[in-house]
Amino acid sequence: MAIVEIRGLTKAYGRRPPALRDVTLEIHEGVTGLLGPNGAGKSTLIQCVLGLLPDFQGDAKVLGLDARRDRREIRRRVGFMPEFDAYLPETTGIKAVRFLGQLTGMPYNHALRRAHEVLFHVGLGEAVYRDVREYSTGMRQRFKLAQALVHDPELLFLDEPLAGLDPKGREELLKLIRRLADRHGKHIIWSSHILPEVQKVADSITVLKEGRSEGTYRLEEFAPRDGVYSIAFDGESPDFRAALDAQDIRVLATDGGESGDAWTVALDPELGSAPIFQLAGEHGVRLRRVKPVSESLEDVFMRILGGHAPSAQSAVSEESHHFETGEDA
Amino acid sequence: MAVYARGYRPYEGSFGGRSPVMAIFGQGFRNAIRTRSFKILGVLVLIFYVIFTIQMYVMLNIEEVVSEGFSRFANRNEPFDFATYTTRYLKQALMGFYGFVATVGALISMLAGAGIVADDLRTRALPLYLVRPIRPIEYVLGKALVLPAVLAIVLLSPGLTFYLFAGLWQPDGTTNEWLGNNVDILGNVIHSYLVASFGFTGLMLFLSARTPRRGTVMAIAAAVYFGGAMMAGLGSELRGVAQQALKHVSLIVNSVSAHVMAEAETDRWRNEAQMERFREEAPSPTIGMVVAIAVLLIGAYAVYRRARSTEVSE
Amino acid sequence: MNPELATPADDPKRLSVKNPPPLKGFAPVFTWGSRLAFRPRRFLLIAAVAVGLGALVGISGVDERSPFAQKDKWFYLWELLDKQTLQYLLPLCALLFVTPGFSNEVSQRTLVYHLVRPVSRSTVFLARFASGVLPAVLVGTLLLWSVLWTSGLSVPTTVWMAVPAVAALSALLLGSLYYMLASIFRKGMIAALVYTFVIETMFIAARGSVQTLSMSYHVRSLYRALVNDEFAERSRYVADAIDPDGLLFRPGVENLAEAAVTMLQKPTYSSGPTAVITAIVLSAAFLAYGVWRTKRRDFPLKD
Amino acid sequence: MSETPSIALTNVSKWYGEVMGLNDVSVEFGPGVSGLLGPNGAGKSTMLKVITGMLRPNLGTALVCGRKPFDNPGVMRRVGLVPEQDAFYPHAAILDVITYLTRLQGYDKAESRRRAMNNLERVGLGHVMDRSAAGFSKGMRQRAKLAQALAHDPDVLVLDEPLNGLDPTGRREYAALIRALGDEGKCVLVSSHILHEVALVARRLVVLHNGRVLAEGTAREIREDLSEYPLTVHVQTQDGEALAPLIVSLEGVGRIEHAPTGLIVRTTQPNRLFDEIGAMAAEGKVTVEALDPVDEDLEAVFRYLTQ
Repeated sequence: MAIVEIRGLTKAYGRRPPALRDVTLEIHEGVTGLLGPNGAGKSTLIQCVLGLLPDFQGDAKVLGLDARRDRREIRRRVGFMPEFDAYLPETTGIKAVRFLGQLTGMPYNHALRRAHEVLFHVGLGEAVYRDVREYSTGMRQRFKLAQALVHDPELLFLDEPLAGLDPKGREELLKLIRRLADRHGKHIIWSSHILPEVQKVADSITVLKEGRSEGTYRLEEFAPRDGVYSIAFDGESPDFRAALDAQDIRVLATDGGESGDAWTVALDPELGSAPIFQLAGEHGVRLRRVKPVSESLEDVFMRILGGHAPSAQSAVSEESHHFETGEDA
Repeated sequence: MAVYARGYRPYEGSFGGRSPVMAIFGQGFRNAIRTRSFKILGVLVLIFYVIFTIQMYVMLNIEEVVSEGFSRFANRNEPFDFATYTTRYLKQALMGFYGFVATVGALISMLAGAGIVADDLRTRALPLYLVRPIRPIEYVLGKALVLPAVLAIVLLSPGLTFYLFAGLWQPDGTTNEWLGNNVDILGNVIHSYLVASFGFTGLMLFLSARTPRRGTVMAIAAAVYFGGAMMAGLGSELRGVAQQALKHVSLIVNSVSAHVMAEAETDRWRNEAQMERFREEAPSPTIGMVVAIAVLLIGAYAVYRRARSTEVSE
Repeated sequence: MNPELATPADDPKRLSVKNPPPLKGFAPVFTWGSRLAFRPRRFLLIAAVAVGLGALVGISGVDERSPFAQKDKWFYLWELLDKQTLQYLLPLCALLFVTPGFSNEVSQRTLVYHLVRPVSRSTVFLARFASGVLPAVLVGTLLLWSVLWTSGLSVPTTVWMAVPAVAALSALLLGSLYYMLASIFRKGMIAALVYTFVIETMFIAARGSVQTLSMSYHVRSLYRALVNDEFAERSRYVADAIDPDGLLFRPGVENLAEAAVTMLQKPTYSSGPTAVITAIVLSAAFLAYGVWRTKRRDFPLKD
Repeated sequence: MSETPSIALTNVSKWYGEVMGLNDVSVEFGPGVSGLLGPNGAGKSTMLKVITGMLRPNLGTALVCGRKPFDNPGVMRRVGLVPEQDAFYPHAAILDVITYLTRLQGYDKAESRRRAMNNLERVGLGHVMDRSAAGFSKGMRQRAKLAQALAHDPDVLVLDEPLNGLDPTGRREYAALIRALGDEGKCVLVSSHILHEVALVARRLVVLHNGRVLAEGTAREIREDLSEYPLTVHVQTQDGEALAPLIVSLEGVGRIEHAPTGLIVRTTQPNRLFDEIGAMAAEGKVTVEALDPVDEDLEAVFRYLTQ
């Protein structure tokens, strides 16, 4: 069953060009990355999925509910974690989450019990009795997640959920959210610009561009790029590079920086990585890493924006690798 | 022996809790009465209240004082009894009390109410509300109830108890009769409270919904309250249309106008001409109420426009 | 992004890290500040409100119950300008235009862009002050003129001409004080409001030389010095009331004003030049303190 | 005064009231892009504010191109800053704002305007330069901040969380621009708490934690210095059984695990291991499909450093 089903949705604000034009898309179970450049219409889509949009053209169903008529029921069953820093004035974490639970219709005692539970679950511990204003960025992020979970929604909308967190916190929260999807059957829409993280967490992605849908793709469809390796090495590079060129091994990208000792190379898939080791041995280059590269979400995303849908056997596109430098471009 | 499910658990309780209006109201009310300014000003009102109660007890129960009061409050050549004495005394006391306490009420609404919507804007809590199943109007109602409830403590309850005390301190068996004959005093107390709470609430809602900064809200509210009082004072000294318009611009003065009018009618003005002139200069309670309701509607609409926003991302 | 649009490299002379001469960069900051201060919507709104307030003050001159106004509108206007207008309304112009100059840069956090430019902090501080003074003077003048215009009296040219000077002195003196307050307190506007309506009022209410502590004393001194002759000559009723035999008052003599003032237990005002010099010295001191604070202060400019 | 752009901090400590911002930090930055990495509250912003003269260090000295930056505006001719604050004048067109800010660098009006337009065009805001930044998206404001930092062509660039709020396309373009600036020989300092971002722009890293510098160098250099954590190398090969006995006696090699895809080797002397495997693979003794030091990347380095 599609969690979100949108048919021909068009929404314009005033006389400005429409924020969404004739968007048709389906979002399925599991974790879905919602991607798109700034101004692609993501925020309008968020409003629609949250049952906030009163008038638009087309049809939209969220959790099987009509996004125009059942707006309040949708909001009861969807949780939202905004991108911006948000908290409640002059309240402790526990009171704020309890209050927001009450706004969802939960009776006081249930809301309080539930607030304790979700705040503990997101790892706020003793801090729940402290004023939210005293929270660090990471704690506020957890608080925002807790408030989105308090009413046990079926669908969670997370807008840049890891913004402002340090690497350890990102890792923790990412796992926690992934677990919500895996073990507790929550459907999650994850809107973010940080594609490596989306790639880690999402099952599929939905791409918007300039108010239009560019389709929904399952991440499993992205195949490894045969014969493409990422290599790292110590030693002189010009000779080595010449040798690679001579063997028809193309250097697709070099890691920026002065010595350029981390490259992405492509060679005949039949041969495996053996020629690289051979040439390295001949030129006194010490290989530190030789690793097949799979296509990153970033590459795929760039290609979708460029207008080509990803294919299972995708061609290597030079211009879309993210370690490009001026000389290679 | 059992190992139960750890980590996240689904919620199995109901969603049939109280209306969100009550939750929003409760939250706002608690935040408002917890502010230091409310506590300090509340104690001030309490002190004032105790003083007035003691004075009233003395004026109505100590015989020498009562007889002296008779000569002060009675007009010549009119039949005068204890019930009329009480009425006149109470009307004057109410005017004195509210003349001061209405200003304190304005201060309370200004200090404790500045953040009522502004805080939600500043902390961006508003989007957190809006993505929940509440209607914009429920948010407006919840917020609009807060200040009237706070003001009921300082503006309504003292007047009601004064009225009751005056009735209770009547000679045996005449309490109900006095209370029945003086329902207009009760009406004045309620009128005064309604004008104050409508006007103050409307102003604070309006300002608070316009800017996320409490400081700005307080500064503008202070300017409106005290500037309005100055203008109304100035207006009452002018003549013609300017006078009629300007004398109603103060929310504080309007709120006590019912008491002022009641007191003036007791014994201050000995002849009809003077009374006529007074009516011209003092704000009219009816128009005061109209102004207060208009301000409340404007304020509520400003909040409604905020609550109708669907912006939940940047 | 178009990397090929890179700006061509500068000639190396520009990479000198010598400190710029004092007040280098004053002009652009001043121009920018003026542009912000003269933002049409805000400026016109404030000007309209100022004219309206002035008109209210002017119209209130017809108040029938004031014993003097009934008989002597000249005297009433003379006093009215002093009491309400110079004391409370004129400072509001300085408050609205001068105070926010620098503190808005801090609260909007746009100061950060100035701190990483080769412009000294004192230049930015002073230029933003200067850019606020002109609009304050303009609006102040409009306000006072509106009082004169609506008073219904044929006010002599000397008084009309005195108004800009008084408004300028007020904007300079009170503006610099507010500006300094804003560099000390986080809520500069509130501090300035409290100062104007509480502390000044206390000074004014006091008797004797305590009054000279109030800033508006100097402004009012200038006002008195410039217009006393004109008003004294016309305030016939008061003159007659005080001195029916005409012993004290001879037309055009200064002590007419003094006598009227003594009657109302006013302090003696300082002379025009003294008032102006004192005001300039005071504002220089306020600004110097502000500069000193700004130069050694940390500006973390947190969100 | 030095000709090459440089930043040097010597024993710098900075606290706000009693809250520690920086704790005895000594570090130098020369030409090229350097990344400043650390969790929230590690002192990154404080450090950048000390460098740009917004804060005066309580102890120690900060030098930018040989001059103290605090209240020493001359040195700012060579400095450009993308601040963390999301601040712009709400009532003025972005072109006018940047023209004004460039004028403060000492250019005349026409030249400032030309430079402002040029740089707005350069960061991709050419089509909106007559609009106020108040209506900009976060990514656009980020670009506008870069335009004002570049307009006077400074050779010391301080970028505080520059990639925040940008979409993937913008991120990529912005990162390429930063790298290009570093390659031109400018001293570029980029702070971030997102590892991918730093990896995208900078090779040299300075890791900050609790106000202290924990490490500096490239990710690999730092990794090599962390000798208490042996490097885990995943050797993907069909010849695991043959390879294991050949490398087990190598100096530094600790445990070897057999995995379905090959061997997982832990070693404190990875270079010896790489040389050995490289030689064997080159000679064709074993077929190595892939060689992957799994905890040499930035994430692992950061994890070990802050443990």
